[in-house]
Amino acid sequence: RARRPKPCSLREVELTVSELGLGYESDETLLFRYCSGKCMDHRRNYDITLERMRRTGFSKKGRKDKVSNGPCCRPVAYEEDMSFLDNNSRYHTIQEVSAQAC
Amino acid sequence: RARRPKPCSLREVELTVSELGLGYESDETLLFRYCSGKCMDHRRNYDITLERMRRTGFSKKGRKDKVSNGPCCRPVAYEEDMSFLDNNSRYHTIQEVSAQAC
Amino acid sequence: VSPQPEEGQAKWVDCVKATDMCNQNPHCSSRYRVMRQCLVGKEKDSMLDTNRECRAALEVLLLSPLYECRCKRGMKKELQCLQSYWSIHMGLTEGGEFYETSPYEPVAPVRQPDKLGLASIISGMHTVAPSRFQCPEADRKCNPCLDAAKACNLNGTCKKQRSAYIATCNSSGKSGADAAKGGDTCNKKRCHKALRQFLDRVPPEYSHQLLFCPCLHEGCAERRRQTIVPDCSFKDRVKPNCLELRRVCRQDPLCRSRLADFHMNCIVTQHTVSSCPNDDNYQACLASYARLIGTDMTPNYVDNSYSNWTVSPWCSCKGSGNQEEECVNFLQDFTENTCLRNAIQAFGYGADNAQNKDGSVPGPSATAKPGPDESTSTSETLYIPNDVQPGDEAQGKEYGPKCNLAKGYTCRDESPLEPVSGY
Amino acid sequence: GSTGLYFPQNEYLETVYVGQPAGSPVLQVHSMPDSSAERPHFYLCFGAARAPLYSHWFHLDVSTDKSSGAVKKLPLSAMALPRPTSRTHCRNQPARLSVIFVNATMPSCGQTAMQQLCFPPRVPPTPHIMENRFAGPVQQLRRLTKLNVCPNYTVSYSVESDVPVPFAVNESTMELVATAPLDRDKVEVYRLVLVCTVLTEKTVNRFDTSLEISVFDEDDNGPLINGTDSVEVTVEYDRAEGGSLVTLSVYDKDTTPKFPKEPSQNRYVGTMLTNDPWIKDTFAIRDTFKEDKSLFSNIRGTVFEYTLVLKRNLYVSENRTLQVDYLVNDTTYPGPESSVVLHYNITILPVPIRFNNITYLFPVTRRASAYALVGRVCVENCLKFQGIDVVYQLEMADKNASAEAQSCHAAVDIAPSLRDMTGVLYVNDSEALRRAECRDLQYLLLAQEEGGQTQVTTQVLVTLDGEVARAGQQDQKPLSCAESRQRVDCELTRGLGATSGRCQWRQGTEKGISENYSTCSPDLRTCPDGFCDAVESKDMSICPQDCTKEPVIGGHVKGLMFGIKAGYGTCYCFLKRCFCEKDDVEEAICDDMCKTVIATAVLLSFI
Repeated sequence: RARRPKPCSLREVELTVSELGLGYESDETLLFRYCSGKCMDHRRNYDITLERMRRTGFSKKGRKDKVSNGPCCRPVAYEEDMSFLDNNSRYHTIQEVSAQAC
Repeated sequence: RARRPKPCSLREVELTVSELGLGYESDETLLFRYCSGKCMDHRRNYDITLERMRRTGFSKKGRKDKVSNGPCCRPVAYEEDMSFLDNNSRYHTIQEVSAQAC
Repeated sequence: VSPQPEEGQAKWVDCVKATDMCNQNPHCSSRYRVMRQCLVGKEKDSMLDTNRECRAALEVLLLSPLYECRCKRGMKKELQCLQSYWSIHMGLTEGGEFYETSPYEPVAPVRQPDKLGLASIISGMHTVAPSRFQCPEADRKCNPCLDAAKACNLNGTCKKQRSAYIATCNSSGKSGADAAKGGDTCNKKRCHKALRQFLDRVPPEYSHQLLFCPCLHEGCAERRRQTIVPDCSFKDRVKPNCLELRRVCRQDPLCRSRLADFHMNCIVTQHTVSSCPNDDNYQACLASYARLIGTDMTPNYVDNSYSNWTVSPWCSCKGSGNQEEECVNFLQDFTENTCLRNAIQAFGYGADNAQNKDGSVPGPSATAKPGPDESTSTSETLYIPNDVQPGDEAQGKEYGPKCNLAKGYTCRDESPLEPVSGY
Repeated sequence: GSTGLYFPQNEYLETVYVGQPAGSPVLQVHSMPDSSAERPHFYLCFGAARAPLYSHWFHLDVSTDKSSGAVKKLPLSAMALPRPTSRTHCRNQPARLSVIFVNATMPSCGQTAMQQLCFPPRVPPTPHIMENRFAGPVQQLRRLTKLNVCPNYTVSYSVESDVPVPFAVNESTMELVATAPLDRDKVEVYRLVLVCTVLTEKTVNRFDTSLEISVFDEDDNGPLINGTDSVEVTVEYDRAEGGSLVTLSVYDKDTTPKFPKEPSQNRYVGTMLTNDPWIKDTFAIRDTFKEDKSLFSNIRGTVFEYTLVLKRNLYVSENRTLQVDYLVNDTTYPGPESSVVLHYNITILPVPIRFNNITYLFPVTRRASAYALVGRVCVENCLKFQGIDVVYQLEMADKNASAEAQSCHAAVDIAPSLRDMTGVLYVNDSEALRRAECRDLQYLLLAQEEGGQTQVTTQVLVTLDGEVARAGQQDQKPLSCAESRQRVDCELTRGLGATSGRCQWRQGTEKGISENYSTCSPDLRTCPDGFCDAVESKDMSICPQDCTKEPVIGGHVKGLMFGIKAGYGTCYCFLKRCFCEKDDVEEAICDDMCKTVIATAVLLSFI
């Protein structure tokens, strides 16, 4: 069966704080939520035109602008604070790490 | 000096309706406004983590999700109706073609 | 005594102020109330004739500022001003006038050679010289109406307003949900309102280009005809009688005023050399024609012919009964109006090469309303002291076959007249 | 009704000069009477405004209708009344006198062109004469203000015309005179040539101008029937409210003004001559009129059309014959025979609701998805029905079937078509189709007129083809075919409403926005066909191409009520929105022509 692109939605994965890659060293585990998938049904006339300009139009008009192709699957809201005790027994609170809605 | 990426902003170019690539045949010319450039100043902890997961993390977790790398330069508002007369003397009104703000 | 505008002085009291002034004066305001009562009833005419109170009220109001007040085109409270004007002037005219006095401030004659309105027109119809259409005669593909659409699309206000009226008038163009509600028939009233807003808010140099762009081929002429989305704003299932359309128009203060203004600025009643009133003020005529768009009397090009075009409201003279001549005359004020035709052509082709020596403009058959001065009798130029221009005979502007035989012979072929002895 | 005194010419124009002596005549107005006994009394009159200052410069001789003296352009009005009056308020349709004042002395004889002595500066509007009226003077031809300018010239007038006309010139008064009452229904406009001859000491000069005189109409003709005043009509399948059944016409030589709304002339009133309440509740006559010249030898006349219409739907059982008589009366025609009666002979036939002994057999594949079309059923002549509502029902043939059998029979259901009076059978429970125990399904189809009593039935047999689902095989949830953008994906998708279970791809061929756009559909017979039918409207995912109300992105033309009438490239839809765009895959891949070109080029390069 042809793989139909998954629509943009909230996914989650378990990570330790160290695996966040923010530089904190802590073995505490947390749930990292992120947005992934295609935003097919949010495209607009703008996106069709932009896509066509990207493929043909811009060069003809002497432009080399970098433009995003179509709507991005991005968070529209983030979970507020996330606190943890690092491996040196010090508390930290970080903001806007995990997505809340896409 | 490495060329600093242009910030995400509104650009415009004159196009005929036919050049919009929507399928309408009309010689009327209009102003197509689009968003282009980098959104460096909108990155969050989420983006840092996501970028790291994209590069390494996901494969380790057995995931092949496609995710967008960082905030996209996208319109936050669109110009309402855009009407024109096509080459068969029929009027059309199309919505959300040109960006109004990025 | 009402502030009479002396000759040339442009200061008119607008009717909203005049009404306020009258209302502040107990003497005037009471009469004004009585007058409005007199005009409400069906037997309006007899009331003004027989009812003493009505006549007295009228006498007072004729001396009040209300009698000489006028309205500014595009002023803020335009409709209220017009309503005040007609509330008194409706009583003065029999209602059967063919041409009614325009409630708008008179237009000043245009100083030579500025026929095309390089000067701003005092009464609010300001114009900037329309950009000349670069349309070399040879270039058949040239489409000034398309250029006008481009100019509009590249101007924020014009583009917004144009999209607004097109979207309103072209209901099938609207998004599914709205079209489903409105079905496919458009809402003519809303379309007219959107058109009026377009013409009020967009500077004439954009709107007039869309309306009066000159065409050299049918594609261009069809685009020009489509400018006002005629399927919704102009056409209707049935064509009414023009006098019926005029009656309906005169029941609405806005339409009535703009029709009177069109007649005032585009019809030459007395005999004058120029083809437009106010010394050929073409711009005033174009503006008052354009302001009819969006009323019941909306005019439009009747087809997509580019050389022999005609403009007309959506009506015919079928079913006129004994008033056929009046109906035909009313319709010809649109379809065979020399001033309007000259003004539209001058706008398109530029005033300099548009005006021929004798004042008429090249192009399709421009026939003035039949009058002896052109066709059959010497032009008796009214304002020239001498009834006859010396040398008129020479120009042969005479009645029918010139016949000025000497020696007592009649022109007819039959037997010559016996020479007439002296009286 | 007689209009009494009226001005044949309601606009006059003349020029006056400084120094013209008081009492010198300016112009003469004429009012045409109804009878020789009628004496018009002429007065200058003024609208509701106060009399203008210059009005004292003028005097209108009450009996000789000449006025004199003036300043600048002075609009004045004159009225003609059958009796003397002191009130100066204008009434009885006054005439407009436009007197132009030239701020100089009267030009001498030498300075005056001869035709100025003959004709006024501007042709006044066409004079008009009411038909059937008393003949008499219509217009003063002389220019009164020029009478004494050239005393030793003699000015005379005559009338010329290609055909005999009832007009002449009164030699003494120089007035144009109508010599006989006129008949508009024969001649509407007279085209004369007025010839003016100026005799001087040495020369004879002739000038002419054309003059049109229009004849006003009066209601002097009654209604005429051209052909038949009665007609037969049969009402059978078309019994819908508002339907036009048949039209009869009445003719009148007179004109009928559309303006004003309540015409004072030729006002026709119609009355249905029946007091049978049933007829009054069921039938009405709609009347319209239009002006016509072709039927009245190119003279304007009127054609009145009377159309018999139904005021309500008729039951199928209605069966009767009746006659409707309609009186048409020309209320403003004073003469005899001012009315005619029209006769509509109506036969209403009953319409049987029956299945003409037919048993329906519909094969269905077991892989069909929910909402797949099974077939259409139709009582006899149902496609001709207008205004007849038929209700269909599907029941199990075997009333005491087992629960299991009943659940099998839930596989198919019926819905009334939105377009005509057929019934549409569709798959209601696709899971039942796949069960082994569900084999051929036998139904009883019932049909009856909505609100009617009699019910008819017939048999419907649905045969299930294709293999049965294996035990434990989970049925994949069918998706919306419209979501697929490409053929491959489309034809692999189990789609809602797909008769074969799989979606079908339609490849568009035209370039721009076209009705034949590429799309993926559950059943190309009904989707997209520009009509959101009874089954499609049950679920938006079945055929959004026909049913979407949401804005469509990309080049398209909307359907009449919903859906996409035409689209650009490929149209595909998600729950919320539809898109029509050139699919980049289509553009990128070379089509066959391009492949052959490349292959040939490669071959040549080898050679």
